Amino acid sequence: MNPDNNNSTLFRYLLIAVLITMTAGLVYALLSLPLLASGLSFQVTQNLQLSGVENPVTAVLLNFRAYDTFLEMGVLLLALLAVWSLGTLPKQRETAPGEVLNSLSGLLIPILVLMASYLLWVGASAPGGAFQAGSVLAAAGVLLILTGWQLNEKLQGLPLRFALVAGLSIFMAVGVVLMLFGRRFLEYPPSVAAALILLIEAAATVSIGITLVALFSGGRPESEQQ
Amino acid sequence: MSAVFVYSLVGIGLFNLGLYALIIYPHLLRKILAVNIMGSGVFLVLVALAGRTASGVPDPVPHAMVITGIVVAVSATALALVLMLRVSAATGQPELPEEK
Amino acid sequence: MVILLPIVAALSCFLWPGRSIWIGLINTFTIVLSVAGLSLQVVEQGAGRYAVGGWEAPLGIALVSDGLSLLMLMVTAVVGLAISVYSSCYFNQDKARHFWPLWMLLWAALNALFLSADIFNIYVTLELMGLAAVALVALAGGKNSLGAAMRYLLVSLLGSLFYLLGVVLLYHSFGTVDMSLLAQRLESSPAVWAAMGLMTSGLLLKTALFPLHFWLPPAHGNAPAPVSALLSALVVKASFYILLRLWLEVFPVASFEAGQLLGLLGAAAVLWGGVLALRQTRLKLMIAYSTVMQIGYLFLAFPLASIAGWKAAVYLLLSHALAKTAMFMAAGNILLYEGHDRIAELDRVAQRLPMTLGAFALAGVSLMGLPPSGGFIGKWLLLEAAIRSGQWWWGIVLIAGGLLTGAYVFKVIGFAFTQSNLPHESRAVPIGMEWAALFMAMLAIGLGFIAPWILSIMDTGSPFGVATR
Amino acid sequence: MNWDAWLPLFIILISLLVALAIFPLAEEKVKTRISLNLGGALLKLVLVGFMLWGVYNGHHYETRLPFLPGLDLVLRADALSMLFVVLSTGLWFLTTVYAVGYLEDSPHRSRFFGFFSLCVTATIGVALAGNLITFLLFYELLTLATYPLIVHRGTEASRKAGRTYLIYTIGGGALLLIGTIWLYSLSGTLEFTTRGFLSAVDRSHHPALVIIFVLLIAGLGVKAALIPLHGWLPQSMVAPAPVSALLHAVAVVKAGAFGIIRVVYDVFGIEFSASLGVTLPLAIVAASTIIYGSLRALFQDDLKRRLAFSTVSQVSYIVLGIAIVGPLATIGGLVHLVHQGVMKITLFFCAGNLAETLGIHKVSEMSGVGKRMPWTMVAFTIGTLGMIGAPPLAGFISKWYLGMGALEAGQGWVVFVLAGSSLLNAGYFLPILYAAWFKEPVGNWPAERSFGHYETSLALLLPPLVTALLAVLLGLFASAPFSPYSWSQFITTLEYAP
Repeated sequence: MNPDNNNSTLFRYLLIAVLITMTAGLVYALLSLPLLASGLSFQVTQNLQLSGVENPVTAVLLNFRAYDTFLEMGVLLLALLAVWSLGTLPKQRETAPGEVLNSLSGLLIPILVLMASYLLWVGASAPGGAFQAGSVLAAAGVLLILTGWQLNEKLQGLPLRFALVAGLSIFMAVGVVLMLFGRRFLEYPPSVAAALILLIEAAATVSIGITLVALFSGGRPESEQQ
Repeated sequence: MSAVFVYSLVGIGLFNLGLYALIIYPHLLRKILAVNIMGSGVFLVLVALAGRTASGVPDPVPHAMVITGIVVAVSATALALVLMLRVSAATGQPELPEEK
Repeated sequence: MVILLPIVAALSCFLWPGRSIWIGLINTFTIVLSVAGLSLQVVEQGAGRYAVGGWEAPLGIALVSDGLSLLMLMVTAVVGLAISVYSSCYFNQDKARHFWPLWMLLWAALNALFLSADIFNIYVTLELMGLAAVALVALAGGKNSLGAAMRYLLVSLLGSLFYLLGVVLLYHSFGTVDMSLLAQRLESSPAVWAAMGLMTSGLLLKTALFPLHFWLPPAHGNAPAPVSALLSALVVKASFYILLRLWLEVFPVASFEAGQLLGLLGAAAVLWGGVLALRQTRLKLMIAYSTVMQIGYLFLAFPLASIAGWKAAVYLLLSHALAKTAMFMAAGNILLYEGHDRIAELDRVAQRLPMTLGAFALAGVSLMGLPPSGGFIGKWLLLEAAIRSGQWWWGIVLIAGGLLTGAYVFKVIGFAFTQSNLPHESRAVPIGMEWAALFMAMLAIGLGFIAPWILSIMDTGSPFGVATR
Repeated sequence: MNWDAWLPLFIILISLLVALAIFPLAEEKVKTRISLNLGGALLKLVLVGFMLWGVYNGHHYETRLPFLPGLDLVLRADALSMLFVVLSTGLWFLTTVYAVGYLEDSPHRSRFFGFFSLCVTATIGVALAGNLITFLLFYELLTLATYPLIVHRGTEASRKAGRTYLIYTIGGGALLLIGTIWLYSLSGTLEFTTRGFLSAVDRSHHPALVIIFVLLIAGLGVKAALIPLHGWLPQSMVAPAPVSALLHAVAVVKAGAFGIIRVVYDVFGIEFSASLGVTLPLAIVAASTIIYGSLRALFQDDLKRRLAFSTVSQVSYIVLGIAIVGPLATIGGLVHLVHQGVMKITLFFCAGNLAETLGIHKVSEMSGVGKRMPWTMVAFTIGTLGMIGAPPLAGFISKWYLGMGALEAGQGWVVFVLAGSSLLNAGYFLPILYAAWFKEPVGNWPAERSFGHYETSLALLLPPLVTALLAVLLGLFASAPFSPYSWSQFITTLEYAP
């Protein structure tokens, strides 16, 4: 970091000393915290039935603090944009994938996809939800790429981009439509909250999955050149 | 002293270790890893302290925050890694070039 | 809503890269309009509070628009407008495809940040902003800017982690992340002090206050011109804004010593930045160091901790945002025109690019704080506050800074007036870029004439009310 | 009356608009540019005359614009400001004419004339400023507007001169700023009021007030070229002749002197500053500047440098007149503000003519020039004699009243200063005259250009003649109404409690 980034021992020791004092301070601060603190769990449980889902975490993520999640989808997309702005895909290595990998992926990928959809569905009531599902989906995608699979030329353009922004845009669409109905941004009516959340989550799952895969492959598709 | 605090203290430790590594090691990959370690330290504190409820059912809000945080961290890391590749491609060594 | 528009823009730019310039420009205007609408509303009805998703804090996230955030939005809109116009001429097709979505997301992040009243939400916006900024710096390509971007990325991640840890501590001590609630519930405790230390230092790192400024000059000096303008004018200011908010609302416990410390750092930044700026041989680096210096000015308000002081700092912030945008744009024009930005060889510019040089000069006037200009007003207010609070020595720093600024600004202008001795070929500069620069510079000057209006806006919702000691 | 409220602003705006209109003009649009310039100047002249009449009849012209909470931008036309306004407007007109002739077919004229009018805008602003902050504003604007004129030639020397100029003036501006704000925090107002507004300030602050006085005078002294702050003036000789004229007679130096007048009379109030005991030191500084300037002038061979140092000494007459507490001296100082301007601008015009027509820059090259350019040299002679203070020329009036005032205030030493400087003036001016009229030309001129059957182009010739004539008239008809003399009396009666 530092411009005078030398590994001279003095610098090291100085740094260590500083860090130790800082650690000490933080530890002291932590220990000074009250032993019991319910945080917001009370309010959450109170409003849970209004939120449309039983899983409190999902409720917080997609209802109470949905706005955070919304922006954070933005972050994810942004990261992808940034990566793409840095250059195109590194050349795919043409070595055929090993036998094991090949069969394994053939076996795993369907399971992964299935699992993802399950996670997505169960997220409403139990731990799970869009991000977990999305990452599992991504894992499947990564496997695919490792086996040397490439996205069809035709799909690399607009369709891919649509899939990538689906999560964010549907999220926003829901919010805006709600605003049109005279409610606040992302203020779901409790009656349809469940459905809306599921819709958003589904879209989010797809986008997250694909985005992560795209991030993994670390560059924009060749077809973006022209 | 409860497990909650043990975890959170570990978190603090990770945070500072990461910071140390970040400052000391010139290699970019190490720096990026260091940042991630710091991040996990923060998340650990965040989650661990959520367990201080009387009912024992942890406070959900921090969990949500952590998930958000993780996604942010993932995105940042991805960008960092790609950027690192570009840098090392441009400068020939995977380290920060001197001030220009 | 002000935040969504740029996101829409970003998405559509991303979907149809070919037409991104037009989408971008159109959206720019719509954003500016919506900000104007919001400001009308706030000016008429006073500060507003908007609970996203209908969930009031502490459960939900609240957006607050008071005078301070409104001014930030406005300056963002104005600068953004100029930047959009400028960039529409600046980037070639290939770069533009990437520039526009990133820039729109950055804009969204800024607006979101200025409106948010929720410190965790602010963390998210910070990251959004940081990543976008990094990507934009890297957009220039080339070894220097990539390296700068890398360093910048690490720094900004580090800063936000410090900030986040602070947020964690606060949440777990008081069970909320809403600023106003925190302000109510806050009582001094080790955790609070730790949080304050962490968040402050994290934000200082992002704000590049001396001695944490090392990352700024390379990043701002090597980015594409409009991006440098963005970073200096808005991005750096955003983290300062958060710091200001925190100190004003959340940490009234902030001690006198802490304020003095920040003040000292600020003073050091002014002098050090000024000297380094004077010693630069490349125009853009000089301007970047001048940013370091100007940031120092802002922190001179902390030891005063008086309403007048805060207002002065904000005023300086606004005028610097405008002036620095103009300056970087002018530098960009010169760079494009001469093919280099070595100060010693800037002859002919005065003759061939009168508008650009005029923009540079006017911006310089504002930075120096010579009347009539926004810089002068800010300086005047700050000096007055300093003298009234009996801490006149900060005033001396301010004056000295002004002299240093004068020195390096006129160093450039003086060179530009000399007749060209060595003829070198030059490229034409799009008229839009020249106008954008001049426009910003004129605004920076004009800010010197609307002080009563600005100050009255600052008072809506009295963001500084709690600063009284 | 609304019209009264906007007239001052309007007068300032004229030349500002002219400036803005000129900047974008293409080089070759000579006609448009000239007509803009002269038109602006004439219109302004008329309005100022109108305002002069109004002020004389007790009209009250004032423009107020909100600037900061509790602080307005105030433009007010009172007797004192009118003295300066009339001077600079009138001379600006002549200088413009001269500059048009002087700069024909030289590059960057649009830039030049643009900043030229900007400069005058600032000067008039300084003159009309109704409180210290307005004054400060235009004072700094003047600094900025002058810089491009000084570096106009674009040579290395001119850039150096520009740098020196900036170092001095911006530094001075900073001092002025500190003083102003400090003053504001003490007194809570900055309005110029006859006989000052500070006598009310609590006694405990008086030491602070002394420091403020020093700060302000130092800040203004830079432009007024008091020693040791005069360094920039001789250096800025590299600028074109009209600019020198502007610097010395119309704008910059005068702004400094005028500022000092304002501070002493309308901020501190003459009696009050006397009671603070700051006037005597000021007088001493002024006196030593007078002597020093004249001494240095003796040994300059470069004509313009010699004139420059003479300015250094002459302007201090004004300051001296102010610093001597007493009505007569005040009259002397105020009247010299005008007289020095008229005479000195004559000299610079002539010097410019010599340089333009014959390429003469040095005194040693001037022998016999009187036969080649009689008219120019006549004007030059009148100017010099006026400077020396020979009756019945303008300079005599000023010196006479300064001397009388000094005696009246019981400060006899001043008389010797005056006498000494007059001798010195004679010492460095008479040899020039002698050489010009009675010596034979040695060889031919450095770089001669011929202009038909006039000795030089009319645009160059007329202005000096007019100003020279003025110098004579001001001396002869000093007691006529509206003459600077009677006007200064008018002011003085206001400034001194009956």
